[in-house]
Amino acid sequence: MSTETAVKATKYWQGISQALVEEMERDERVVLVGEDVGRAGGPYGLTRGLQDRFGDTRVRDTPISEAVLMGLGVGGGAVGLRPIVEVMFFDFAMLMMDQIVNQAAKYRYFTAGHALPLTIRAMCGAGGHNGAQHSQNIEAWFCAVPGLKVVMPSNARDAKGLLKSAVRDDDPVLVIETLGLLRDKFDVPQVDDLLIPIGVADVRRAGDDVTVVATGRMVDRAVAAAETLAEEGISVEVIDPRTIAPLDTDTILGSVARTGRLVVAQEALAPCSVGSEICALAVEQCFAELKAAPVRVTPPFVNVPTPLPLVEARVPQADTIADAVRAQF
Amino acid sequence: MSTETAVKATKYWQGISQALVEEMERDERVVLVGEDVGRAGGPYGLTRGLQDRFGDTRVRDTPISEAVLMGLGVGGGAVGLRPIVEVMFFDFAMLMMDQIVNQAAKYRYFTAGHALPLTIRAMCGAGGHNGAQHSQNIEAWFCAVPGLKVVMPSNARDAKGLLKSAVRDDDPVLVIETLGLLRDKFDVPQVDDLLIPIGVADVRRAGDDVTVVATGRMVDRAVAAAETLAEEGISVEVIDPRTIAPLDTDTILGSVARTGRLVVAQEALAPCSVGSEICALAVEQCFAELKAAPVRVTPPFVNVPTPLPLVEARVPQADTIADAVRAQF
Amino acid sequence: MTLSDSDSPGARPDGAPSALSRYRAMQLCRRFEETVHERFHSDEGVPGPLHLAIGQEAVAVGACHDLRPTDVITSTHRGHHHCLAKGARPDRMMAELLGRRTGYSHGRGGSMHVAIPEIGLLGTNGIVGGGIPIATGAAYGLQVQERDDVVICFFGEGASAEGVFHEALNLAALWKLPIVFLCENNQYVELAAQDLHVAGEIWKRGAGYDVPGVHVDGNDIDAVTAAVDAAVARARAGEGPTLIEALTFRWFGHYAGDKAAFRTDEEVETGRAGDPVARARQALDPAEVAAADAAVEAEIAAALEFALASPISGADVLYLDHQATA
Amino acid sequence: MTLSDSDSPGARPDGAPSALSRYRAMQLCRRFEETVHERFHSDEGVPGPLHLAIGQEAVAVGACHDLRPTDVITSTHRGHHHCLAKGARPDRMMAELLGRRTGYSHGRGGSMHVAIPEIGLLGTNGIVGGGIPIATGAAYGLQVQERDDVVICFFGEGASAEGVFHEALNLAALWKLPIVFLCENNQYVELAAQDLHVAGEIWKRGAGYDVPGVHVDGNDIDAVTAAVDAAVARARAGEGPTLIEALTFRWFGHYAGDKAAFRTDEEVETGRAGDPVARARQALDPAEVAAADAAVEAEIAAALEFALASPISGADVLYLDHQATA
Ligand SMILES: Cc1ncc(C[n+]2csc(CCOP(=O)(O)OP(=O)(O)O)c2C)c(N)n1
Ligand SMILES: Cc1ncc(C[n+]2csc(CCOP(=O)(O)OP(=O)(O)O)c2C)c(N)n1
Ligand SMILES: [Mg+2]
Ligand SMILES: [Mg+2]
Repeated sequence: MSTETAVKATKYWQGISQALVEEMERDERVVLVGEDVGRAGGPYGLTRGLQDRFGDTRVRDTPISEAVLMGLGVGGGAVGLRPIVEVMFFDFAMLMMDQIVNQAAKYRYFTAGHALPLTIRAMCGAGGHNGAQHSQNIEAWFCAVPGLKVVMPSNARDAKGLLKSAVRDDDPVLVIETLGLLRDKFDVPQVDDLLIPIGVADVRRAGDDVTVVATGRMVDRAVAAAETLAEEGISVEVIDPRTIAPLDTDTILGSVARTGRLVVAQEALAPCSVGSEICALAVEQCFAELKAAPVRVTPPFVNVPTPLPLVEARVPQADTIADAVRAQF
Repeated sequence: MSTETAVKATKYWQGISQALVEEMERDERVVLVGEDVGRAGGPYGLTRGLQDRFGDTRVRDTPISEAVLMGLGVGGGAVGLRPIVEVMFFDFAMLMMDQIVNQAAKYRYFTAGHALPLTIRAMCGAGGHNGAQHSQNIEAWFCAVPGLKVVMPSNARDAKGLLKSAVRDDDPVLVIETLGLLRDKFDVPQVDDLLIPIGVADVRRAGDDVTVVATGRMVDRAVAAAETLAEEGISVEVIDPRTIAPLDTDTILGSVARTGRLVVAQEALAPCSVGSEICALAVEQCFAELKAAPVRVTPPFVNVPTPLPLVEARVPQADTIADAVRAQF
Repeated sequence: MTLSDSDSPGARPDGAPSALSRYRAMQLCRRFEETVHERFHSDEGVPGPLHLAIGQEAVAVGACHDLRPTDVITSTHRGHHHCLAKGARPDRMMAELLGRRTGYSHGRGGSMHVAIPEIGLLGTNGIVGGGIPIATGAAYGLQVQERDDVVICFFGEGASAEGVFHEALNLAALWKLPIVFLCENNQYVELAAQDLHVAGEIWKRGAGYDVPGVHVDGNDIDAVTAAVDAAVARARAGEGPTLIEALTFRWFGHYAGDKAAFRTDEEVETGRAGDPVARARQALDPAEVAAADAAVEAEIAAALEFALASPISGADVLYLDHQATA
Repeated sequence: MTLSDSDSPGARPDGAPSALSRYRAMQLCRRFEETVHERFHSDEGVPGPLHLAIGQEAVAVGACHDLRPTDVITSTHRGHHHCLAKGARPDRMMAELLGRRTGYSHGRGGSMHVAIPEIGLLGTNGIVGGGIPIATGAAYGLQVQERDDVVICFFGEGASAEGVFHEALNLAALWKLPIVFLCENNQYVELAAQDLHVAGEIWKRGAGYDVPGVHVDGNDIDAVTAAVDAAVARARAGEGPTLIEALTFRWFGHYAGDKAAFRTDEEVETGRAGDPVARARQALDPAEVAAADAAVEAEIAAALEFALASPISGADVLYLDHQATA
């Protein structure tokens, strides 16, 4: 992030909110549909004022009908809108899988090249206290589907810039936002049109000894771990992929090839995850350079509980990540 | 597979059919629900005769209502049945994700220990010519869900023995059958009660130089590749995990630690797949023993086409697997 | 866990004439929720979301009071009253909501994940409409086993927009399943009024499937009881499903803490005026009411005491109950 | 692909009086499907599944004949007639079904994956009910853009059991979307009769949402035309959705090759007796019919020739059209 441009402390939810306003102002084809996004201003308050500003047709409250809600995005996008579909909790995407995977993702393929400019905003419950059906990190499912792009902002700048880029993308993009970050503040550069490119990872901290790839809530924990480890003389490079499908393999694997060590930290469970994919790619493509076994730092393979203390007891902390890094040496 | 017991050449679909009959005979709590499973004898003819034999309550045709179809298994299992839910094409599970992942998989957790003896039989369209919405290998999605077991029979013996074990299991088990294998013949041991244990991999061919882990239609192709390579002096160990969640890591990683080389062959796409998981586990746990980079042999990251020649042009063949093995040396 | 759920003090007929018994059950629901609501705003608080059904007690009690332990219900995210009416123990419910080791799910799940198969409760649910397919499956299971038990499937008017409602109605009608679809219309759907959610009238949708549709005052315990008893009798007799819409009113916000500021004071006052507990109370002998109220207070006090005396759930509970083998 | 889809010979009114024009469009559907059906059993065959709509032509043509290119439809797994009636080119359709490079999806998709947005065809679909949410979304899109175009959503009576049908009816009614839900009841659902699938009557389900429900003889082109034209006018006027159930008959098995042996010969004979094409023919001047038939034969012959002359799709088509950047 350039140090010249002025920055402003902005909450994660504000970044999302600003992106929505800017894109709806810029392009009248952009619409927002979802449950309670309009009259109520959104379950998280981040769409407050949008309906007054853009009208109740472009900012539309839907009944609790997830499959058809996603269909609004697919069909609307097919006839000329650039729809943003809000998924109140990422878990509810389980009621939309056919529309996302069988319809939206394959639209360009079936139509032999027609665009489907659909943005799906899903709020991942990680960090909340809503229990096992409202907190699942199922991002890997979508990363395995041709025709879908998947981004996962870990801060307000990316929440804003990636969403704006998603809305302008001519293919379906799934934007996974994180509940546990909504009220956290981050520096956001004050530029006219903040666009974070899809497919480009962010090197949050440069380092030489080990590469830590972290997503979502784990990114700042990885940075904190890196600071601790710096004092111990371990130079950690922290990479936030930001786009998890397609992965920015140049940046990620380039770093691994240089450091020879890889730790992946995520809130998703280990099996068949983005972390699994990054480790598999690293060993496939950087085998000769590896000095230690790439490892994944994830929660244990159990359901997400409701009480916050138990939620945090389950997920990796900065210390957990630091320990995994130390074990590389 | 013991060489003493008599074997009989049996088609894959017959193995499934026999398992259904035997388990429904054995335990009257076992029921089969699905689309056209009863009166019509099943979309693939493999439930023919079952309704006459067990009645139209225990073998029940449902309307085309996938979410509620899966609910029949969850609710039925909760009140004392041992339901088998047939999913005509694995892709249609996308309409059942909430019932499978949010309800069935978490039933024991929410009830603090009550069993849910649910068997889900999903026919994966791999090898068929039904196109991009009827041929997807989405098994990895389910392998990432606590509370679910996932098995993937690659031959008639396992199709029979794993299904019988699934029906007797007290937790939800997803049995992924493969359309492209239905009419292939395999030796099936003629024993009273053929049970293939869940969680135990099958070493299809012993070898010393390289471990090939293959699933579904890739298993026999891996064995064919192994035979070719034997003539070239490469000794290949071929492992069929059979259960892909939880993985039999003792067998798989034990083999990798011994051979020092790993090739994973699957029909599923590469990203965040079972293959990714096996490679990640191998490098995490066998790093010191690895002599070459573990690799995945998968189709390219594109949709499944309809015409069979294109379907086969897209998926790995025995030669593809053999080449990947040669590249390990 | 050594506590037995077989004889819950919550809602089983307790020998008293049933009008009083029903009143007592409603009062128990009311006081239970008022108590957790207070806790929610206390320092220790409740470690999860709370969706209160205060004002809707007559629907749960009218539907469940006369059921057998072997009958089955599925509840929703707003289901404390359903659970208690079906016989859940207030003490273990309270413990679950307060995140205690003695809760029904070891204090891991909280309000939206209370499931007690041994009393026929197949769960509150975090997924709107999530209980509908399960209820349908349970009814199929009862039918296969040739039991004359029934299923009551609770859902809100907002949930009626989920596709599973229609799938279940169609299948239950085709199979003549022993189930009652009970739509608890509390006039609000999350953060807004129901006008955004329901086209036409829900109870009228039965006709399209040849399923009887019934509309009832959900604040009148006797009316709910009569409607449900008839539907249950029909179901037990193998005559198939009934769709009942019970009109009631959500007294508070969507969740504890939500002010539901979009509602006018008049709107709320009018709505609360229909208080089903007060209505039931009027018809009873004040002395009996006083005794019942005292008994409920004692039960609630004991439940809270039990919960607070129980250990707060620690990380060990995270690993329990994922598989038989685990 | 240089071919233009703007002026398809398939179904746009071609100057002839519209009864004849409709007849010609139905005959085109009939002959197109008979032709691919023959190919299916030939040596070269068709490299994918074929679901034939022979006998159902009046539903597709009655619904689509008077539509504008800017109007939108969603079709099903059994949708050749919908595609042709909406203006798809028989030659490129034929090429797609025969797996040729010149097909609408480069011969990769086949019968269940024909989607031509430029003529308002948002696709046949391999997922039963899969087109219903898309149709609803398209209607929303038209409404946002304040176009007076409409959407026709085709689905079968079997598909009516999918939850999305109900979700869509409710939402379309709430929003007064410009959409017609057209249930094409061909009396069979895959490998069995519809008695296993439909409780009550589908067209009656509209009432529960305050949506007009209409029942029409799907083998009578004039009746279908009248019913759909009225519903379309209502939709264009912003008055909201209509539900139409058109009763017709599936002449063949579920897919080409399926004998549908469960049907008695009488059943099939009686069903086929309602032949919508023959019925339409009777009302017309034999000379005009002969001319129309000849024109259709020529068009089908040209389409087949075009397809057979086109290269069989090779592995290169696997990689096309996954992303704008790809
Ligand atoms: C599938 C799904 N969609 C959305 C939600 C979010 N949500 C929770 S409660 C609720 C409103 C439900 O309204 P209603 O069915 O009327 O029940 P009530 O809250 O009034 O008791 C919504 C939308 C959810 N939990 N699950
Ligand atoms: C979601 C889904 N479930 C099941 C199927 C399998 N299937 C294909 S066609 C069909 C029957 C559809 O019946 P109907 O809607 O009446 O259409 P018809 O075949 O009669 O034209 C079924 C069950 C499918 N393709 N998609
Ligand atoms: Mg409500
Ligand atoms: Mg049909």
